[in-house]
Amino acid sequence: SSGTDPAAPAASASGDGKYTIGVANFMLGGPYFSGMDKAIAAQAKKKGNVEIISTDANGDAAKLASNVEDLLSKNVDAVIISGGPLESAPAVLNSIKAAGKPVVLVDRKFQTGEYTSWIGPDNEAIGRQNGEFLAEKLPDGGKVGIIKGGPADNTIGSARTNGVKSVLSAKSNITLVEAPDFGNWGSDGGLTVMESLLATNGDLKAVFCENDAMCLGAQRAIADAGKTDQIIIAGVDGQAEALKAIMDGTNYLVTGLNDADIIGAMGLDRAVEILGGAQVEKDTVVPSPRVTKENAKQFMNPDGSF
Amino acid sequence: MSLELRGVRQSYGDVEVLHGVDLTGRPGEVLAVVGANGAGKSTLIRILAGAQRMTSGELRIDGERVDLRSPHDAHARGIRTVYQELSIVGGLSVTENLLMGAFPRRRGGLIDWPEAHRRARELLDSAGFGAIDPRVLAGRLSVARQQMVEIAKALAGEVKVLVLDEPSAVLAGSDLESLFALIRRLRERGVLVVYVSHRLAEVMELADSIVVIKDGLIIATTEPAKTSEAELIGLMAGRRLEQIYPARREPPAETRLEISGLSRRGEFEDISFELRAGEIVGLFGLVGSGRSEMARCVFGAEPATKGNGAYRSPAEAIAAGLALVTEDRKRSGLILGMTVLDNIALATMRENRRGPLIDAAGRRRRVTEMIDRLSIQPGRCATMPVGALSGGNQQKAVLAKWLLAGPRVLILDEPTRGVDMATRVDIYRMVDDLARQGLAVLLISSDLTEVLGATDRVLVMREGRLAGDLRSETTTEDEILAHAIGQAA
Amino acid sequence: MTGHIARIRTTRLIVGGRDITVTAAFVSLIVLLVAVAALTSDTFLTQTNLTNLLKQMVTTGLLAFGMLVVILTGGIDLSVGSMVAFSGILTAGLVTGLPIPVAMIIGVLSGVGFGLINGVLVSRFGLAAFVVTLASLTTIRGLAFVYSEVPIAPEDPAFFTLGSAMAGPIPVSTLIMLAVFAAGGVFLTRTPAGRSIVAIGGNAETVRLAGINVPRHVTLAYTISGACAGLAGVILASRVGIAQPSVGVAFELDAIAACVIGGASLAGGRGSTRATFGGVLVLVLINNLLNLYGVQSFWQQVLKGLIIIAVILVQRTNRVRG
Amino acid sequence: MTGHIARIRTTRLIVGGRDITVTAAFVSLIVLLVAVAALTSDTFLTQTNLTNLLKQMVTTGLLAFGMLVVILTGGIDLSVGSMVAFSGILTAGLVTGLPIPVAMIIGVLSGVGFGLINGVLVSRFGLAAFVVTLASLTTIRGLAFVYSEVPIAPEDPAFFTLGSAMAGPIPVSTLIMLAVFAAGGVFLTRTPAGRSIVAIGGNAETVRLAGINVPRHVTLAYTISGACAGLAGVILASRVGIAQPSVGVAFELDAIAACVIGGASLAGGRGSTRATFGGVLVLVLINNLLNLYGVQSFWQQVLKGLIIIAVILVQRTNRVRG
Ligand SMILES: Nc1ncnc2c1ncn2[C@@H]1O[C@H](COP(=O)(O)OP(=O)(O)OP(=O)(O)O)[C@@H](O)[C@H]1O
Ligand SMILES: Nc1ncnc2c1ncn2[C@@H]1O[C@H](COP(=O)(O)OP(=O)(O)OP(=O)(O)O)[C@@H](O)[C@H]1O
Ligand SMILES: [Mg+2]
Ligand SMILES: [Mg+2]
Repeated sequence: SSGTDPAAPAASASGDGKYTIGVANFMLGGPYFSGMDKAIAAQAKKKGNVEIISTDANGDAAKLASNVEDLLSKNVDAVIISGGPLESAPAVLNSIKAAGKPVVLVDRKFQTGEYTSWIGPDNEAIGRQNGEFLAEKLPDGGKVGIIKGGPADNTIGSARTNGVKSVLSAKSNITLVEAPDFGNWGSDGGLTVMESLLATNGDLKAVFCENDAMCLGAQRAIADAGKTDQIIIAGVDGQAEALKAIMDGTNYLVTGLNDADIIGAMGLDRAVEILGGAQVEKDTVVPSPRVTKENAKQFMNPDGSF
Repeated sequence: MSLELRGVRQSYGDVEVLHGVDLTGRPGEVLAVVGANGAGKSTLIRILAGAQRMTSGELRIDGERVDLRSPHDAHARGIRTVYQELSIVGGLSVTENLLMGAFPRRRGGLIDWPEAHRRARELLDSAGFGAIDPRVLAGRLSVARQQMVEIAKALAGEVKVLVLDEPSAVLAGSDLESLFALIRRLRERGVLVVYVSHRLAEVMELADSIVVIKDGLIIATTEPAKTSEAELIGLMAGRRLEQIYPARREPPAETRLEISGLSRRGEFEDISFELRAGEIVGLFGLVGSGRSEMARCVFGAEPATKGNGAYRSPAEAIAAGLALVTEDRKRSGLILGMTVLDNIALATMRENRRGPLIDAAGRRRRVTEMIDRLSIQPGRCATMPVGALSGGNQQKAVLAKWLLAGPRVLILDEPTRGVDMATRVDIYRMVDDLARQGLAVLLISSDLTEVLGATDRVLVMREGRLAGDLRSETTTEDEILAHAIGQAA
Repeated sequence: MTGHIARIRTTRLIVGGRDITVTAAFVSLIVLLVAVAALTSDTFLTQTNLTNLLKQMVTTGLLAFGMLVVILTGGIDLSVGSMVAFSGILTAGLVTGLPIPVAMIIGVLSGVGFGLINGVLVSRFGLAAFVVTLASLTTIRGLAFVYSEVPIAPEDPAFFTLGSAMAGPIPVSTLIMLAVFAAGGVFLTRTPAGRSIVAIGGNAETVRLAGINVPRHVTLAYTISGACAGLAGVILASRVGIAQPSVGVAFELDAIAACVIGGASLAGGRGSTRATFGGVLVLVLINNLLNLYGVQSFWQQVLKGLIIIAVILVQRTNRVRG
Repeated sequence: MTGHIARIRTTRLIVGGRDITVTAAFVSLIVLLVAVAALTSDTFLTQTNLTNLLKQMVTTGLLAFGMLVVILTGGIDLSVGSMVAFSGILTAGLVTGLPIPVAMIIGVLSGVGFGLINGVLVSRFGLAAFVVTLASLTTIRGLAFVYSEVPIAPEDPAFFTLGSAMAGPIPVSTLIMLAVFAAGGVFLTRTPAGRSIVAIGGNAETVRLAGINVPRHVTLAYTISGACAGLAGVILASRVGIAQPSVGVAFELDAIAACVIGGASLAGGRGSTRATFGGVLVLVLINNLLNLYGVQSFWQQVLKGLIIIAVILVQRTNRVRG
């Protein structure tokens, strides 16, 4: 189904051209997610006529449901959900629908349930893009390590990994080595998993991590093992430290931009458009440009929240 | 050092338990404090030890008024206390228990262990407890040995006043002799010894002066030469006790418990005996002779390695009509944090139900009856935590629990330890009544007089084996002891 | 920590069926929280928010009751969060082939099964509860992911009923939780098994010598905790409409906190259902208030910790005076 | 659980300075793990893997030692993971303005400060250690995020030195951890303060009556744990090269597991540094082995839990026989 069933375009509840928009974060305890929350707030401030009420469910799906009910009881005009690792929340979407309010999903597209509009990245495409890059850089083939994030963000991660795999497994001279343990999306996890991976596969030529934070840890492990010249690194997200490492010409060669600032801002704009009665696209994929040494500088945003 | 208490009052919450106590102790004196359970002896002692601050009144040391703020204060002034309840840390070595807080150190601040063990050795030797190895874990020692460690611990440093709260309750035989010898040596050195005990024979033998405390008041101050055990008992109980041990019963009837060849490796071996309905059988032995272990094994609390007649679990034993009053009420007799009601009803919860629920009213009635019957003090204690009762009353609560179960065979392990004379008499009478109604009783005791007076027959254990089976009517204390130490003719 | 306090503390218990741990100060504290909330926030007393509160206490409430039973024996159950996840994902996975109620019952039973295993390891093998349940926390979480790495969202809207149905103004799930507390209170104060569980925490040896089967009762306690966790998992999945294997991380901490705020002793033998329910209320109220005031998420965490400390300080002061 | 086992257990301890908790069976177990690893995996004995092992035990090791000290008093410290995060992010934040060693010392001191607060709340105010440190777990985590929501990566490569420098084949960080264990062993067995801490866990009232300041020693124990966590945080940040406020979740569980696998009693008074170190080894070896065998992550979790149970079963069987 397409965006044929947006909630009734609402004049602002108070009728003074001001909107109140609720933001339901599933979890803020990660730079990407808190960056998203801030980007939404910043964009609202820019608009001037939008007030934001932000909530955090601390990773508890039931709490997300009550937070949303909370927002609805405060009579917000629309809800933006930053679902993070949450796969779906049918009950939440149902209650918003029952209240007749529009809902915009940012970053995470829920698997089930009805929403008004979604803005986010195509994780598989980011993975493919990384895969293609690695294939270019490894014309002679070799072993490529994969470090997965793990449970909390599982399908996002596996979409990225599947993207990489779909490209690289077609190359006969490339062997993929998936680390058995998860890096848990953090630099410390990336470091330990990389260390173990190096113990079993000292001849890796490249490593792909499902996000930049893990890559940054992996980069240290590679440096400690004295294999900086041997192994190249590919990540996802565009975390500031990763961009810097890419810019500085280290063995961190590429990342796929998954910009919380852009997605957050677009999410807010989208909500306001809907409230203004505009017909909007149901799903919007935010392109995730490939970031390498050549173009990294332009994505470095000193004011960015992520 | 002389010690003087003036008008000491102590309240717990709304209840005043000491109502203005005056007491004087002089250097080189053994001052005995006697009184019924719950009279306030331990409370008085906690005040002397600085562990409890009196509600009002004063303490004078050598005429000077002092305020003991903490046990440390009292310790620093040379007042040392051995409490009624053991306070050994089982997980530490004897040495550490003895020297806690005062370790010898080497340069650099580290503990000098060889020196520490040496000092501990010295301390034990000087107390006359040379049989204890300071290097072993205190928790591995028998209760008696632990008590001796406690006493030795109090002797470290300069002692001016030694306060002993029922130190003899867990001691017997030569251990007891060592303690008496120690007390006499201390007296000669000018130490004031405050001695609390329910064993009046000891008191008469040791004390220079005796104070009798009743319901939180000193009601008499006297000397052994000027009084008698009977008079003391009368003062404490507020009534005269005609006869301590009941008259003999009818000859016993059918066999209720038959044990044969019972062994448990390392603890006791080849024990055979039988208990018959209407019979009270004493079991005497020196500390460590394995009596408690044997009783626990019969009751199914510990598995036997060989032999017949023992039960496989406490549940099975109880179902067969056995009851075991264990020797260590704190560890295995009571749940200190629960109410008297819950404790007394514990073994009979299942029997007294209405549908799936406990018959609360019936339970309360039965427990209250039992509290009255054993005159557990204070009388309205059903909803008090059992831990707030005095030691002797706690012991009665354990007894109440088992009597409520209506046993056919009752095993009592040191049931009168820490129990005052009047209550003892009550317990003997009650046990006698039960025996007359057909109960078989095994009475484990380290008190020779009791073993002889309250029973029909005495079994003696020595080093884990049965060393004698004597008729109470015909035997003597000397004969029993001779069997216990292996010098029987 | 000090003996003095410990001694006084032990005087507060479930006494002969009467629950005296819910002190006046504790009740006042809850009333105060509610009053402050009602006076300072327009939203607090709205129907929506109150319903919210009622729904929010279901998971913590169920887990806290099960935890209380385990804590009373002197044990602890760290694996409840993982059992929530497992029972939820199992139920959601089964509804495609089985009638919903059957699937849900199997979900609850999975908790019962895990609880049973925990209980047997602790009671029969004499292993430390902390490590046993820590190990099963890990293992059960792993099993949840092995069962399904990805979340499962049943299609049938009837799956949502349990979690979202209302009985008048009160959510059905809240009623279930309240019923568990009510039945649990009767169990702990009025039945031989319940009293045995409390007594075991006080002194297991005494209970054993009273002819009561200690291992069986300890196992029962862990099984009850498992059942509560299983039930919580089913309700949670139904409420959210989707079951995730990653749900429930650190849920055990809130459950334990609720018990301790309610005055339960982790050494066992002391604790009450009513006061534990009070502890659940306090936790849920704190969360709700911080949300209503719009306190920023990280500051919420800072404050939540501080408030919990303040609450147990109040609890303790009162207890020592009493 | 049963009195029988409890009684026999208390016979294994630090006696008069000699540490007898490391039983033959436990040593054999570790030797067995190593032997199996060496025989079944080509990689295990490689230089890289051994270095990995040495590095990976640093954090768990440091936290486990601090935890042991707290556990000996009969307490627990759940907040160590949060302290790791706070000290790391604080240090990384400070290096821009301060010399690196100073920043690192301040990081360690932040742990000392939090530990001190935990200790005072537990010992002076008599609050339950579990809830106090659960509350500070929440508060300190919040503070770490308040300090910096985003990771901080210091530019100066000297920041990495502490975490990555090697002294011959052995990482410097591992040497630091070993030094902490060595000094800690001496502290616990050979100094009056250390012995007091052990004794407090055995019977706090007796220790008080012996004129030893119990609250001060309990506070010291939590402070030591805080210091270890602070140090672990600084080393971890230096090793990863980037400090994250989200690091360290559930680290306390591994630390506690190491102590208990090493035979420490959560009731206090029993536990040893050597056996705790053995516990750390067991945990690190399990992780390493599962990785070397390429066991998939979810199954790793399942197996890890089961292996921990197996290990404590072995430990316990041996203890009861001994
Ligand atoms: N902590 C407490 N709280 C309330 N009441 C107490 C407490 N400690 C003692 N009591 C009460 O004070 C009274 C005196 O107790 P105390 O222990 O001094 O008696 P005692 O003379 O030593 O008795 P026993 O011979 O049985 O040891 C008893 O009624 C007891 O119940
Ligand atoms: N806590 C314990 N741990 C290990 N062994 C113990 C413990 N308590 C006692 N024993 C041992 O068990 C044996 C018998 O103990 P106990 O002294 O209780 O014997 P008993 O004949 O019952 O003496 P009594 O009843 O006079 O105390 C002794 O060898 C003693 O060392
Ligand atoms: Mg007394
Ligand atoms: Mg005995």
